[in-house]
Amino acid sequence: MIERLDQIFILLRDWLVHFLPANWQAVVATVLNVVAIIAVFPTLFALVTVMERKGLGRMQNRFGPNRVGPYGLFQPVADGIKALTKEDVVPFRADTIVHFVAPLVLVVAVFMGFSVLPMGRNMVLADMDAGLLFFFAMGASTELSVFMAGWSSRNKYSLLGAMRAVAQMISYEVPLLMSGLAVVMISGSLTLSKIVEAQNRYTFGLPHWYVFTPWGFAGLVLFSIAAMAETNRSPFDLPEGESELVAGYFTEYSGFKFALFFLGEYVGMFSIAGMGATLFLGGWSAPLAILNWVPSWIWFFGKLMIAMCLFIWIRGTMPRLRQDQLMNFAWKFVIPMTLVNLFVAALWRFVGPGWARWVVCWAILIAFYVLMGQTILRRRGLGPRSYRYAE
Amino acid sequence: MNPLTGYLLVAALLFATGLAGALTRRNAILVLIGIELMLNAANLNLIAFWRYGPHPEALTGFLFAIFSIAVAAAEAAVGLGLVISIYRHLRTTDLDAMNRMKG
Amino acid sequence: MLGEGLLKGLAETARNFAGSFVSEERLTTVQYPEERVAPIENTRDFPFLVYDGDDWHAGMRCVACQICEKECPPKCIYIEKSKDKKPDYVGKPQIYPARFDIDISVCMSCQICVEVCPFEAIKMDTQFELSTADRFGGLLLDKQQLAKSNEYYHEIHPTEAAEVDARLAEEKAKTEAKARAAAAAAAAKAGAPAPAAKAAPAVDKPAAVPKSADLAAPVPKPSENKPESPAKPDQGGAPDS
Amino acid sequence: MTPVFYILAILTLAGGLAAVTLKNTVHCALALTVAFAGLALFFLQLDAQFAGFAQILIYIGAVAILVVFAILLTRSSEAEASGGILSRHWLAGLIIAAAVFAVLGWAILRGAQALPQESAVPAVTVHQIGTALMGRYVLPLEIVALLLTSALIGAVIVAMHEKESAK
Repeated sequence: MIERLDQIFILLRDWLVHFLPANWQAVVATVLNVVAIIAVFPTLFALVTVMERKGLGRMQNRFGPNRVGPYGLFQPVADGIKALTKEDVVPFRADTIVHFVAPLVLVVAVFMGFSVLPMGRNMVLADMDAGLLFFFAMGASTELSVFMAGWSSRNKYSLLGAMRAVAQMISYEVPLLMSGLAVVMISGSLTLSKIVEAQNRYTFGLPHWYVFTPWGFAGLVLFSIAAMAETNRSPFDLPEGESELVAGYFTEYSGFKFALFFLGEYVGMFSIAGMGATLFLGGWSAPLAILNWVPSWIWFFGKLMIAMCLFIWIRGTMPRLRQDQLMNFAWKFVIPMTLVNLFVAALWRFVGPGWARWVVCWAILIAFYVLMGQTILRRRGLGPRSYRYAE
Repeated sequence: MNPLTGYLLVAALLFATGLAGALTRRNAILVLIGIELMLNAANLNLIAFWRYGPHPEALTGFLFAIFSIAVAAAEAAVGLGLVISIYRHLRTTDLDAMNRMKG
Repeated sequence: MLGEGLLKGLAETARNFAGSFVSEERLTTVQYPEERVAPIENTRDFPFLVYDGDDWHAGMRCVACQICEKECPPKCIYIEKSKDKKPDYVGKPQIYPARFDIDISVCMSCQICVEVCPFEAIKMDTQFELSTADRFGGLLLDKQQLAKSNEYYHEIHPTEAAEVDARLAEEKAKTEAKARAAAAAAAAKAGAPAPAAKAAPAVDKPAAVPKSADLAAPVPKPSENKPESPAKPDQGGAPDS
Repeated sequence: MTPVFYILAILTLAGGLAAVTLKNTVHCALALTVAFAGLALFFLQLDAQFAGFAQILIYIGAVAILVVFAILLTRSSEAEASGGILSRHWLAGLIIAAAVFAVLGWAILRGAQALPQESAVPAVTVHQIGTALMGRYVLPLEIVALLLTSALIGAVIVAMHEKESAK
């Protein structure tokens, strides 16, 4: 029964498919998988938008949206209707074709990333040999759509937003990839299901998640920072900073295309949060051995939602960085730290089991963290700011 | 038609397109684009030969293509850096205008 | 230590998040249509016309002098004078506005009309729920929509209204005293004691009013705000004579 | 030859052709990415998954963006509109390109009979690629790593502002 529940979606799909002739079954099964992904994540997007607005409200000591439906739960429906009924305005001098294609490229690339994420036991659309590489390749192609949107709008805010976005995404893609690389080094595989399997082991009922190792913890922190920058989330939301650039690269989009950008952004956050959960938090594996009876997909989506809450929490807390701070932070702090982390991961692998590697790895990581925090950042103006006229 | 011949023809056509672009355009960046196309055509050749070659398990052509991609990325970075540096110096990316060796 | 501030900030927002569920006093906002924050007394948005008594038309203080129309910076006031007259709050017959419109889509709530009005006839309202489906006609308020009673004025701006009432009462007393003095002078001249109705002398003997006004002019005026106001009704009345 | 091959060939060649012929430089760069994407799909069709994904990651994710950045930094999309797009020696270039294609095509068609026919799909895992890179091809790998490092430093130095010369 419990196993049934764990595999309920697989069983449901197979049951639906078995009505069809044999040579259709494989195709229809794939189509059903794709449909499931396309249905689930936009629904989650709707839920998360209302969650975000309510959460941010609470952090600012006010109620969030609470008018549409019970507790404001139908707010995304109202938002959706509003977005869809708006007039689709294309600027007169815009590059019509590129302007039209940009949101589609974004949404397609973002959804492609889900095809390799294992969302539960046996629940992966395409368990590719080079799954991680595919995921990052798809993540990289969203940059182009951002540029296309900004450039084709013929608007200085859009272009500035696009330039910022592309520079930021290129800079933070390096630490994103390299912090993921540490996991690949340890697990010895680019296949995401194998990475999850490697973490789905327990000693004394506690899981072998990579986040509980020194390099894994540092990797997760660095991965989260890079992921936030990669998805243009606050505090790295310079490309769409409302107070500076209206809406950045999608200033000139309205109606459905704007909704697509919005959707693409959030779904990109889900995919990168799912990737973070898969790499460091054991994907669909349970946090305690005694909780193994809970269906695996609940754990995956639970971890995803926790990551989203973290995103929202950080958005409610941090002010926006300045452009030079952003770049300095990436190239002078995050990337060196990921390099150190790679080294530490290698050390972890070759020192072998025992308490020695714990001490050595933690010591190296903390030493570098303190060193960089104390010297480099402070000298480069990233530390606490000194005010010349105020105070 | 032999499958390998098809790939080789496509690669040759792409190479010729890239070459034509590199030789006929005035803009330095477009010349670089042409060079990128030529490199990619060569990569297609390498992969195709690996796939239909006698020893695919040796991975020779495959890894050659991977190295070629890495080298091409380095080439693009340096080439575009040069173009930007020249633009800063001469205020143009027109290759016909870059006819002096004195700065 | 690097990142210390970030953690402090995160703790602060977390405290706010949790606190907003348990302690009501943390919440700075109210649920607007149902709950409202009591307005601050000096709140103002758009002008309205004050009337005394129960009948808005009879009690309207405005005499269509058009000063506010001229002074209005965005020119959102439109006044047409009436042909006939009606008695004002002291009982003197005055022109009244046949048409008095304010386009509140143009009005910028500067309160200059209130500052310049010699009759305390136009005041600032606090009513802000003015949205309408018709943005041209719906936001052009006519004099009936603009007319609000003095009681309403007391309700929204009690301190200011009390001051205004005191000033008006003082003026009214002065005018009556003046009228009585004029009546007494006329009675002395005619030899007929005439404790007539308050309005009667002004109507019957318009010529006497300017004279009495000249006499009354040197009388010291306690009201600092509007030193000219007692003279003005007389000037308004003088051209009719 | 499958229909998929023809579709991919048309996509790639159209992209390539557009990349060298279009007037607006940014359009050229975008057409270039179409050609890159077509080639990546070609690699996937040739069972070279890893190479295909690397192609997307490096070419579409990095090189195309780099080209676009260079175009915007040099404002060559605006400069293009004023003069012609072709250089002085365009005719010679075209003839050379045509000649090269003629030679290549002749060679390919001549050698078509000698080429191997359809062969079995090579089962290559990422693990094998990694072992090969770390074993037999470790020297090229190190050289590429050195090259990339020097290219990184070189590109930074070339594009850096010359502060000393300004004084």
